[in-house]
Amino acid sequence: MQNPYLPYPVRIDEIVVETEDKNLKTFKLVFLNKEDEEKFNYKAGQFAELSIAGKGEIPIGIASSPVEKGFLKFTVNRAGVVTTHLHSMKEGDIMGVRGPLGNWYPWEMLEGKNILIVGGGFAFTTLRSSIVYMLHPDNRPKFGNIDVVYGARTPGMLLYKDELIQWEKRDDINVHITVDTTDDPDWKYNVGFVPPITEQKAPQGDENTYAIVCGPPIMIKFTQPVLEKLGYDHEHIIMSLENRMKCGIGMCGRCGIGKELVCKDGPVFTLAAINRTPREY
Amino acid sequence: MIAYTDKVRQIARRLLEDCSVEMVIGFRKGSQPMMNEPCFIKKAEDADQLVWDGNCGINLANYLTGRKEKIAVFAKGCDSRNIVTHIVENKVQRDRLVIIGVPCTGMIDKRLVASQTEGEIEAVSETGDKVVVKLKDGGSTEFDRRQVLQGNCALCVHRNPVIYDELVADLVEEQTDVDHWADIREIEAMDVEKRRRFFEDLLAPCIRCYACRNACPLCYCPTCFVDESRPQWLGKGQDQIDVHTFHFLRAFHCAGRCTDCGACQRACPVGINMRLLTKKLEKDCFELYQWEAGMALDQRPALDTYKPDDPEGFIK
Amino acid sequence: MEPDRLHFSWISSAESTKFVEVVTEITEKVKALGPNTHYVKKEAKVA
Amino acid sequence: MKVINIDQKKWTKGIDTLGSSYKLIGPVAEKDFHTFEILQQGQLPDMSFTNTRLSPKEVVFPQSEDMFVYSLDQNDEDCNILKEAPKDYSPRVVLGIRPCDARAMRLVKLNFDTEQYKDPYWLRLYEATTFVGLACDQPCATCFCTSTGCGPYHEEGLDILLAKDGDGFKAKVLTDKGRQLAEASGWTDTADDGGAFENARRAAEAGITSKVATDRLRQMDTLELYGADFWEDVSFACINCGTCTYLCPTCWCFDIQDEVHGKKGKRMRNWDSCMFPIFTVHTTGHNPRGTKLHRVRQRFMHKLKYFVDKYDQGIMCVGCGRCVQQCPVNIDIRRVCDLMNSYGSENACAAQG
Repeated sequence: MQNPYLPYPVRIDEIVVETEDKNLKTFKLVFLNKEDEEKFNYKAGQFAELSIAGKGEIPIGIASSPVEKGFLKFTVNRAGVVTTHLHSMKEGDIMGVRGPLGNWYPWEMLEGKNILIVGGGFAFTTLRSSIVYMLHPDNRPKFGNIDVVYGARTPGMLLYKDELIQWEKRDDINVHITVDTTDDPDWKYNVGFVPPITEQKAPQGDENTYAIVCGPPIMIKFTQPVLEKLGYDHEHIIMSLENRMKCGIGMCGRCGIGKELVCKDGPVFTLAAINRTPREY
Repeated sequence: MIAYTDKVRQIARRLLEDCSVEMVIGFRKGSQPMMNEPCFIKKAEDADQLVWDGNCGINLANYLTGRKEKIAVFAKGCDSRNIVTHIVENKVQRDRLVIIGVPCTGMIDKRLVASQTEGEIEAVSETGDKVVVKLKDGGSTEFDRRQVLQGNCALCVHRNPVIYDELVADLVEEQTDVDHWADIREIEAMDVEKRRRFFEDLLAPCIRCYACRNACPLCYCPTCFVDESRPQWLGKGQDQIDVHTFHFLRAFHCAGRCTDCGACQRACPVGINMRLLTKKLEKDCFELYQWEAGMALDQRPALDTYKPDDPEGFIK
Repeated sequence: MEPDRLHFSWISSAESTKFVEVVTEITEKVKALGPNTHYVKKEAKVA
Repeated sequence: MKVINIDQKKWTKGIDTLGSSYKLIGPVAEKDFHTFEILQQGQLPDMSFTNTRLSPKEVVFPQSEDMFVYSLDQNDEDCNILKEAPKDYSPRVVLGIRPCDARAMRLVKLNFDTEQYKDPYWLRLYEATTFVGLACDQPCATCFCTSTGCGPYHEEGLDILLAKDGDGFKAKVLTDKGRQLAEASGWTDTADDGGAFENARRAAEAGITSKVATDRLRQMDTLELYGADFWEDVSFACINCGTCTYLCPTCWCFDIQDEVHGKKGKRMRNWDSCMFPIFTVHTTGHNPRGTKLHRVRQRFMHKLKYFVDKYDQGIMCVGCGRCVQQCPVNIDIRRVCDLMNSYGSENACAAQG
C-alpha cells in the first residue's frame, strides 16, 4: 500500500529572494530520486505539502510549471513555524515534498477559450505556473487571448519581476502590471488597485472567456463585482481557495467548506460552486 | 431548591419585560436525568423554559465573557465568586450585569447517584432533603440529598452568593462543620514517589478533550498555553508528561482564583477529580495569605499583590 | 521534583560574597542529585 | 437458523486458545466505566458491560500514533529523510464490540479508504482486526441506533455476532475472517436455534424507544440549513470541549505533529476536534470557523448533512448515545437532528396550501 503521507526527499537547489521585504523566497527543489520526479506528475493549479523533518508540513501552491522539467519551484511567504524555518534553510539542505495535491485549473475545459488571469500579491504562484504552461509553444495555440492583471503593494513586492517584464513585451499575451503606490518616477506600468485596473484593462466576459482569480480576500471581494460588471458568469470565474490543512488528501477533516474539502475537492472552484457552499474559508 | 423555579421564571420575565436586560442566562431542563442545559432567554414569554434544581452545576460565570449584551445571570455562591473574579480581572463590567443570587444547598453528583443505583435511571426528582431515583424497570431508590452532593458542594462554606442585585430566596445557613482540606492533607502527607504514582493514577484516563478547562470560568485565555504553536509548549499526543503538564499548569493558572465550583470535575467525561490539583493551590493561598477567591470586589487577588508580611519561608 | 533542585534566595547587589556562596552551594546540590529524571520526555509515547 | 452454541466453558477455553494467534482486545471494567483494552493472558473480557465510555475506534485509530521517524543528525546519511515508523499489524480480535460501533467503522472507512488515496495506518489496522460483536439486548435510554440505519443486532462491519444465551453465547458467523476465528477458537458446535436468534433481534429492536427522523435531511438545501435560526440557541451552552468528538465512534478528524527529542524525531498523528478553535485557524490569525456557533454547526452539519450528501449512506452517526450521555452541558444530537430535519417544514406545508 503506497503511503500518501510519505514525502519524497528533495534537495534545495536554489533560493531566490523575491520581494524587497525579504518575506518571500522562491525555493527550487530537486528530487533525490529520479523515479520520484516521474511520479510527481502535476498540472498548473495544484499544490504540494512541503515537509521539514522536526517542524511539520505546509501546503504551498506549485509555482513551477509542468512544462519546466527537472525541478519544482515554490514561492513561500514567511508566516508560521514551518515557513519561518524554511526561510532559514540553505541551498543544499534536504527536505521533503508530498504531492501533487488537489485539483487544478480546468485546462481541458479551458482549451480554445480566452483566459483572463487576475492575481494579487503573493498569490501569484500557481498563476505563474499557468501562464508559463499556456505560453509554451506546444500549448499557446490551444488558447485564445490571454490577459493578465497582476498587482502588488509596491514594485518591490511583485513576484517574478524578470518574467513579468518579458511577458509584458510579448504580443501573444496582454500583461497589465499594477502597484498600489510607488514613488518611482520611472515606473512605466499601472498604478492602482487590482479591481479598478481589471475594470479598465480586462476583456469583456462572454461564453468563450474565463477568468482565473487568485489573491488576498480583500482583492477577491472587490474584483468579483468588477468581473460581474464585465459580463463574467459565475461559472466562468475560477478561484483557488486556501484553508488550514494538515493531510492534504481529504482525510484529516479541517479544510472542509460544506461537503467539499479544499485540499482534495479543491483548491480550485468556480465562483458558482463556492456560492453553493458555506463561506468557511 | 426545586421551589426556586417559579421565582427564577418570575424574575427573568420581569427583567425582560421592563427591559432591564437584553438577555437572561439560566438553565433549562435537559434531555437526560440529572442534566440541565445552560440557556439564554431573550423574550419574556420564553421565561418559563427556565428551571432551577440540584442539576445546575455548570458555572454560569463561564457564559458572561466576551458578550456585548446587558445580561441578567443566576448565580450560586461559587458562580457569584467567579463573577467577582471576572469583574476584578476586567472581564465583565459590573454595571452590565444584573446578578440574581441563588442561595444554594449543593448540586447533585450525577455519577455518584448512577454508581449507587442498580439498573438504568429513568428520572430523578428532588423533594426537600430527598433525591428520588425512578428506575426504568419501574422500581425506585431514595437518597438523602446530602449523601449524593458533588464533592465540592459537600464541603462548600460559601453557599450564599457574595454579590447580587436580588435573591430568588432567603439566604441559607452556611456549613461550618466541614473539613475542607482533608483530601489535600492526605496527598501532602505522601512522599514524592507515592505522590507521583497518585497523580499518574489520577490522570491516566485523561483524553485531553479539555472539558475541564472549557467548563472553567477562569480559563478564558484567547489562546490557552496548550494550544500555542509559537512556541509550542507541549506535545499534543497522549504522552503522560504532556497530559500531566497540561493539568498541573492549568491548576497553577487558577491559583488564587479558583472557587472550587466543581465545574471541571463535573464536565470531565472520564471522571477525573482534577479539583485535587486546584484545591491544593486554594489551600496554599488560604493558609499563606488568608485569601479566598472572589469574596469582595475591592480586594486584589493573592498573587496580584505584595505585602511586607507575606510569608517568605521558602527564601533561603 | 526533588526539593534541592529549586532554590530561592534574596541577595542584594552589594552581597557578592553571598552570591558566590549560594551559587556554589546550589551547584553542588544539583550535581549531587545528577540529571533530572522526573518529567523528562525522551520520546513521545503513543497510546 | 444455524448458530454456534458457546457455553461458558467453551467461551473461556476458546479465548485462551485465541490468545496464541491473536492479540485480544475486549471490554474491561475501570473505576466507573468500561473501556476496550488489550487483554492479558488469562484475562476474560467483561461481557456484562452496557457500552464503553469511549468508543473502540481507538483499536484502529489510536488517539496518538507514530507515522514516520527520522534522524536530525547531520552525520547520518539519511538525515532529514522520513522513514516508516515500525508498527504492529499482527492479527487482533475485538471481543464484544457493539453493532453500532462496528457499523461506525464502516462509515469511517468511507473517509480513509478512497479511490484516490488510502490511509495505510487505519486500513492496515482495520484489516488486521477481526470484529466479534455482542448484540444489545438491553439498550440504554440514549440509544437510537434503529433511527440511523443500524440496530442492536446489526451485522454490518462484524465478522461474528454474539448474542447472550444464559451464561454463554449464541454466535452467528458472518464472514471468512469470522469463520477462521471460530475455527481457531474451537467454537464449532453448530445447531438450529429454532428462530431464537431472530426473536431476540426483534425484541431488542422493539426495545429501542428513542427515535430521530432523518428523512428530510437529504433534500434540504445546505445553505438554508446553514443559515437556520436555531444555531445560536443550539450552540449557546457548548463549552467547545472535545468530549463529543473524542467519544464518538464516527469522528475521524486528526492532527499531524512533529516531535523532536535530541537528534531523533517523529511525525505522529493525534485525534483532533472540530470543536477546538485552533482546528481551522489560519497562520494569519483568520479563522473561518471563529465562533462557537460556527463550530457547533460544523459538527452537526457534517454528521447530518454534508456526510449525507457526500456519500448517500445516511447520517454519520450510529446512535450510540455517548455524546448525549457525556456532553457536560447536555447538547443532545437527537434534538438537533429533529430541528434540522424539520427545518422549514411548516413553511413547506403552508406553501403546499
